[in-house]
Amino acid sequence: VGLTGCSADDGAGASGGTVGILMPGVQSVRWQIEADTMTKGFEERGYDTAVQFANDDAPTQVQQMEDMITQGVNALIVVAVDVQSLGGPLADAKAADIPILSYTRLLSDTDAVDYYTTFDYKAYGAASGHSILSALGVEDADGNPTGEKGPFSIEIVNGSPTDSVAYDMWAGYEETLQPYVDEGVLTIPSGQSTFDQSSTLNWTGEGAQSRMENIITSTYSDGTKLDAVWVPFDGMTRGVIAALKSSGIQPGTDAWPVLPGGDGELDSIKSILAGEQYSSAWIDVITLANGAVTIVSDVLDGGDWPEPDTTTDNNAIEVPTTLSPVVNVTKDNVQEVLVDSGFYTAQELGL
Amino acid sequence: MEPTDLLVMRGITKDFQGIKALDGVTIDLRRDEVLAVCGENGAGKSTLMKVLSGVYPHGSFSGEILLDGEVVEMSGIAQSEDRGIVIIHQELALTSTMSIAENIHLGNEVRGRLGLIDWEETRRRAAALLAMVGLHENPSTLVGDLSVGKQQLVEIAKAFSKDVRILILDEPTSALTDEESEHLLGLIADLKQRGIASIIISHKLNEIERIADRVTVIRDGAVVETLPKSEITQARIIRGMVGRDINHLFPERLPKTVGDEVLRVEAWSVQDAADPSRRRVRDAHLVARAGEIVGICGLMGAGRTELALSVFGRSYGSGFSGDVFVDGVKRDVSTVSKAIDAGIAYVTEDRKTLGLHLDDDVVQNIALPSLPRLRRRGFVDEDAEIGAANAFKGSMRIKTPSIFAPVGQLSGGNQQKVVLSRWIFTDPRVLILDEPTRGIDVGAKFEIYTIIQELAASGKSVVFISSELPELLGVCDRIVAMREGEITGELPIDQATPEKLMELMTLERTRDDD
Amino acid sequence: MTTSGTTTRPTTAQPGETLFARGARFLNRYSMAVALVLVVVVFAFTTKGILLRDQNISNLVVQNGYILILAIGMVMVIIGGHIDLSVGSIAGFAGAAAAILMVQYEVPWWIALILSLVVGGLAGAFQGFWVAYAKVPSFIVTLAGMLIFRGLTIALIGARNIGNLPEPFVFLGAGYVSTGAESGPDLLTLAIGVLIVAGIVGWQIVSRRRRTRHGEKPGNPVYFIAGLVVVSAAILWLSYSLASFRGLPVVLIILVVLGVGYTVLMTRTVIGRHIYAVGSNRQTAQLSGVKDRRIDFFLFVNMGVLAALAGVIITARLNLATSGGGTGLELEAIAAAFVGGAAVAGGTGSIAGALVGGLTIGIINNGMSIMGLGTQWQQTVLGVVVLLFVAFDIWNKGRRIRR
Amino acid sequence: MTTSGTTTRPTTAQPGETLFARGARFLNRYSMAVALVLVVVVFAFTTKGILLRDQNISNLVVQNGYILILAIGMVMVIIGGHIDLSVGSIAGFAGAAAAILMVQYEVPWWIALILSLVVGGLAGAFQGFWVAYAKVPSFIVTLAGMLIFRGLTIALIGARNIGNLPEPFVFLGAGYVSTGAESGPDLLTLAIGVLIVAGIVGWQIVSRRRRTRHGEKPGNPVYFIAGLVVVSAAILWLSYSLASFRGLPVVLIILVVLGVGYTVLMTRTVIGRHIYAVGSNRQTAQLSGVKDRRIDFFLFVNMGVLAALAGVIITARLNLATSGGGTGLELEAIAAAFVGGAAVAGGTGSIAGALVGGLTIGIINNGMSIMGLGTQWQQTVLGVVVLLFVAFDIWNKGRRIRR
Ligand SMILES: Nc1ncnc2c1ncn2[C@@H]1O[C@H](COP(=O)(O)OP(=O)(O)OP(=O)(O)O)[C@@H](O)[C@H]1O
Ligand SMILES: Nc1ncnc2c1ncn2[C@@H]1O[C@H](COP(=O)(O)OP(=O)(O)OP(=O)(O)O)[C@@H](O)[C@H]1O
Ligand SMILES: [Mg+2]
Ligand SMILES: [Mg+2]
Repeated sequence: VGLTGCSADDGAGASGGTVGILMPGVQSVRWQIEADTMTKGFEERGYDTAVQFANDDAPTQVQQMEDMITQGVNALIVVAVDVQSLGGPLADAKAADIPILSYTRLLSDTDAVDYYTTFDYKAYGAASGHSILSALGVEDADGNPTGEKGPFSIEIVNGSPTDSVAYDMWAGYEETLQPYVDEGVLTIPSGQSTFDQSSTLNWTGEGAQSRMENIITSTYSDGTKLDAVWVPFDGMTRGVIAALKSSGIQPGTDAWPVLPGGDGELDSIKSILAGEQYSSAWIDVITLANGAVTIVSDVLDGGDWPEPDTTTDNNAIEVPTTLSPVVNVTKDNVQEVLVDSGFYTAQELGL
Repeated sequence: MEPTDLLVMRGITKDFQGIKALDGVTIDLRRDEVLAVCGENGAGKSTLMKVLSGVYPHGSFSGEILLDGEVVEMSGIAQSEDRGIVIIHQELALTSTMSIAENIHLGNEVRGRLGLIDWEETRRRAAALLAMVGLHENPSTLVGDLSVGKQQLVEIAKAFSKDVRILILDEPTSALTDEESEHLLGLIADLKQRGIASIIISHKLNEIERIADRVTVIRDGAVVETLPKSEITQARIIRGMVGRDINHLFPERLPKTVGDEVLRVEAWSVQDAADPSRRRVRDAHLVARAGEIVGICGLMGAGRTELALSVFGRSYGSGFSGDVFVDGVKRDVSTVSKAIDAGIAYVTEDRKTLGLHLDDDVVQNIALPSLPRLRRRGFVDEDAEIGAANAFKGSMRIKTPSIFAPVGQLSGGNQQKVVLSRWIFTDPRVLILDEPTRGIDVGAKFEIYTIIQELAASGKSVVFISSELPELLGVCDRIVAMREGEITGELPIDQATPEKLMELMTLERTRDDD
Repeated sequence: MTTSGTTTRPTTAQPGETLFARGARFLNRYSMAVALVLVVVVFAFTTKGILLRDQNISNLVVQNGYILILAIGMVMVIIGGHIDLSVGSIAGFAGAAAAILMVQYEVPWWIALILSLVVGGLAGAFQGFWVAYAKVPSFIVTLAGMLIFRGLTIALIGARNIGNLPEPFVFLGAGYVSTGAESGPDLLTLAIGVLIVAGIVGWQIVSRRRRTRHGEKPGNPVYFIAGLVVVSAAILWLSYSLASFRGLPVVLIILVVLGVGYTVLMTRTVIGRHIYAVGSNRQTAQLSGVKDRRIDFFLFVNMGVLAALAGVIITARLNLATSGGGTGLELEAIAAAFVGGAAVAGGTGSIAGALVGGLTIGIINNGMSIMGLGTQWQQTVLGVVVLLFVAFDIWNKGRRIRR
Repeated sequence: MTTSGTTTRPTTAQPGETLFARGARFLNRYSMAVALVLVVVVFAFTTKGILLRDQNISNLVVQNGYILILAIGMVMVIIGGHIDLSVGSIAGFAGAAAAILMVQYEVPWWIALILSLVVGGLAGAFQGFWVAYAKVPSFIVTLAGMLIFRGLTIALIGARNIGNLPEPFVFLGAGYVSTGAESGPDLLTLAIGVLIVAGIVGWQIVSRRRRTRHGEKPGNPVYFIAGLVVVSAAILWLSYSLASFRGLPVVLIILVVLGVGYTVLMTRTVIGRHIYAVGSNRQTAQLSGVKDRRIDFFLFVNMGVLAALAGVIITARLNLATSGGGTGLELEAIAAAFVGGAAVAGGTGSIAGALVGGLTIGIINNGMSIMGLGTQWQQTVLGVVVLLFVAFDIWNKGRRIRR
């Protein structure tokens, strides 16, 4: 392929080529962090990057990928808005011999993907579930049932019904909490126990807040204690916190429920330190991003794809895969997980 | 400048996108006088008055305005009103969704404590002003619920609500009945006594003849002459306006034979559109024959327009009953297109908002109702429509730069000719013309009358609705009178006199079984 | 928040009208209130009374506060014959600006508040300029504004979520005013409720007297008293509910002040009447000396400021600013105005109507949420409600629609 | 896809006009084409020529195809004096319906296609009913429709993403037609290009002859020939580009057929002329025998079908149906129509204008995307472009805006 006209000609790279990075959107902080990390990493390895955020809109992303291929990028790192929707341009990329790394979300139903580095969203949802179970003492630290019979009351705040990721996280719920709900150890007093009933359009904090307020009013205003809320995303956890506070439930008291979350957003970590939020499912996105940089740079430098941990079926081929662990950040391990790794500084967190 | 001059407008020139509407116009108004401004449609009368009243602010025209001998520069309507110059526009300037009281004080609100509007006082003052102009309505009534004539009186009351020194009336009587006009002219005379000077624009030259102290005649954006009181006669004014003598106000009746019955409306009743309990037309019977011109006279609100509109595809009203026959055959006229198919055409009294697509060109305006007929193999035959427009431009003497010019650019008289062409092109059996000469000048009127005669002579049947008895008497073969939704009688032309018609128009209701 | 007779336009007494017309006028005037009561009754049933719990009453006010603020500005814009599609974006932009000022630049909260209102006003002025002076239709200007200000918000705040805002700022959106006493209903809230009732009753009696004094027929005293009793009871009950929960939400105070202020503006001041005049018929308003461009400009600046205020309150309530804040609010505000009786063609509508409309929508949403209906059904129901309300209104008033 | 003189309404020769007026008319008529060329030149530069690569030309067509289809329906709705905010939701709904029919019920692709167009038509008919017969303003009806159909889409498809659609279906959105020969530009594509050019030249010459026959001045032959040469060259170049990449995109074929068909409908048939008449003055149209309600109803049914077609094409292109499909497309379609010269008040606009407008926006987006500008800036720029285009248009035409 001809490699003229790269977009990033700020000279920093004296470029060995351009890596196209496709991100879903800016609603979540992590994509930005990862894009920045990758850009920096590739610069150090002598490559330029072209980064695009797709506004969480699949057609936009298709267009962006097409435009990148036209533009002549040398490699692609893709976080799909929608993992099935990129088949067309991916085939083009493959035809143009562009290496393709599927990042955190597995591109499915296509043979045009070379490698996959990830953690999975089900584990994310499961992490939130485990947080609740261990905080309530239903499971011990290793995840084994303690025999505690409860019953504990929980509520569910799900992600957007328009987003398949929400379903993956829900699978984590079904794996961890559902069995106890079936046994009666956990109860859902509002009765809003299905995905549809508990979804939050577009993952908004406002949506989570209003719904939580209404649940508290309808179910808990008589003094029933709420023990935990399963929430898989920090942005929505904040809405739940606001709802609890406005309903007169104060953090630090016995009435305050266990609140997990996900993504390790800065403000939410502060919340965890303040004792409002219990935990946040987190993966070390910086390490993951740097790993992606290393893998792709090596390939561009003429090397091979690294040995995978495993392979994953994407409905078309078995994709070589490396997995990163999901970590549950709680008050106890913030220092160790987030500060020591350099993800946040102690000062940022006010430690 | 004579010391008695209250106002002088000197060398006023105003153009719209390169087209001169006024070209160096100089007029003067003396204290205690009524000055009439006359001219054909598009002569520039309204434009001149808009310059004076600040609608076109200082700087958008050239020339100067002197008030009491001093140059004044008006940057808007408010400034001119502050100086006592108040205008009643040709187009009604009332907001139909507001009450009479609110309209009267719009832009001139009555403020009480804290600068808030004092509605009580507003209503009180409005009531007083209404009494003054002789309109008996509650000030809280919505203006939209009033007839056009009453709205005109509200406009006048609104003008009086301000501190008037110079009152400008741009065709105030074109929508008024003779009685209402009479009242208004009386008011103007009163004002003169109280030291308020007026400028009046009107195409009703008999009124000018009566009320004006001087007449300034404008043609093509320039002053032709100013006539002193002694020289004010209708014929003299007309000569100034058109630049030649017009000996006859009405064309010769063409020789023709009145043939078979074309339109027959039987037992026609219509209820009000908004309030179905009110009856607008009541058991009307009307017949029009081939080659005949049937006039319909009546006072404002007599139901003539409602009768015509309801026959024309139920375009007005509700609860219709009665039958319509064309050429002796009973026809379904429940929609406009069915009425057109039945051979009926209706030329509206409100040509700007109901009669024309002002942004579209002459061709499209003429072709619109005939499009279904112009269809060839599923497509509109452009050759046919352009050909027709060209033909009408010639035969109707439409003055337009091109048949592709938007009709909004044409003068009132020529717009009316386009509307007439539009309906003649549908090749109707009967044409209903509703006030076809309203607001157009003498020259154009004469041409419209000629067209009407030609239509009748060609065997069409014409129904001519008008509020001006002289033109009905001058043009029609037979005149029908309406009053409050009922047809109260009819007279053949050789028996019709204004007195007899007026009697029919104001006849007390014969039956009171309503 | 009820359509008390004083807030309708001064076209009331119609001597000699028929019974039919009288009935129609009653429906015209009170249809919104009737609908609101109906909605409340239906959802009180379907939620098994939860709708009317003290806590839920309080929630309702706080959840809908910012939408009602937007609805006030929106109905004014609509009365003036325009539309504003950009309010959600401006709200997001102003909220983000406030958060950044406070957290990143450590500006005191009240300065940040003022600055973000100024930002909203400037955004409105930008749009007002194009509408008023470049004569670009408001639909297009604010469509563009919606894109522009959303883009700017993302550019401004990016993927950061800014939280942990100063306490007093959060109080604006999530705070309650009360005596702070531990037991029993809050006396402050009750007292304010009683004061408001006294004010309304007093005012109504005075204006009735004045009307009589001017020789107008004052209407049937039975209806008059019945009306006052109903309105007073509603307000007292509302204040008792709030008092029993946590007191008076700050948002409600803001809302009442704005509601009363803007109602006076629209019905009793020159600028308000001119907004109606411009909206009903621009040309005749111009010919009456109304400075229509200034009115247009004012409407958009005002809407910008109110949008910013709403944005600030959302941010405060959530204690978080995000790049997507305020998305879609324009639709809710527009829906509130139309459900509340505004007409697309302009010239018709009222502040009270918009508030009642917004509240009706809010109660429907709240009720459905308590019933556990999925968000997709909430959207569908909202759409159906808007459509039916407006269709009913049109049928009822027999209004002629101009486009 | 160029504003060739043949697609404008028959307001051409203006004998005796001034030079100034003549210049203004040229600008009026060709401003969009001039703007398009300008945009192409600017972005060809800023993208260092990538914009004009064969592959990108092909991308541009395919990326914007469905927006242009929507723009066709939208400009008709706007010409008729309405607006349609629901097209994105209807597109999403119809796309989801097609996918579910094919994958879940294993209906053959072409039946699914037809059924989903029917679904779109019914959705449009639902809205058309309220607009035409209940006289509810289209803004409100389609605002409600937007919510209702989005809600129904989510209810229908939920969070499932339905992919792996049948090959021939995917071909509709992502396919190319070519001889399939391996080397050199595709001959089929080239041949079609040449045919189209021949058609246009022939037609132009015939209509010029006809105009002369009516005794009109046909205009300067130099301009005439120059115009034909430019248009022919553009089309040939376009077909060469496409031929060099992969051949003729199926979407382009659909688009050309629709573009030509609807242009003929709007300019040469009674229904088209009636749409213009209703949009520019409804009452006058009524009194001229135009059945305005039928026109309104037709416009929305037609828009529904086109929205469904666009939805099907999006689904086919992505090989995936999601509950969020089509979100926000209404804004792009509306923007295309307005950038292409339609007026909010109705009565003005053309299919060709909307297509050029949509393409201009598409090229700007594509150019910015290649330059690597973030989507937030793309949004902002889109807003600014829409605003400036319309403002320029208004200034240029000196059109009077009615609201
Ligand atoms: N706003 C405008 N834009 C363009 N041309 C205008 C405008 N207003 C008036 N004209 C033109 O200026 C000329 C004078 O118009 P004006 O309204 O003053 O005539 P008039 O004497 O009042 O006619 P009429 O008796 O029909 O009322 C006409 O040719 C008219 O077309
Ligand atoms: N197209 C229409 N739609 C609704 N109302 C109409 C229509 N045309 C006329 N009207 C109403 O009819 C009423 C009476 O009309 P009008 O006073 O013109 O009666 P008329 O007998 O025709 O008298 P004239 O012809 O002298 O005006 C007015 O209130 C007017 O609003
Ligand atoms: Mg005039
Ligand atoms: Mg009449």
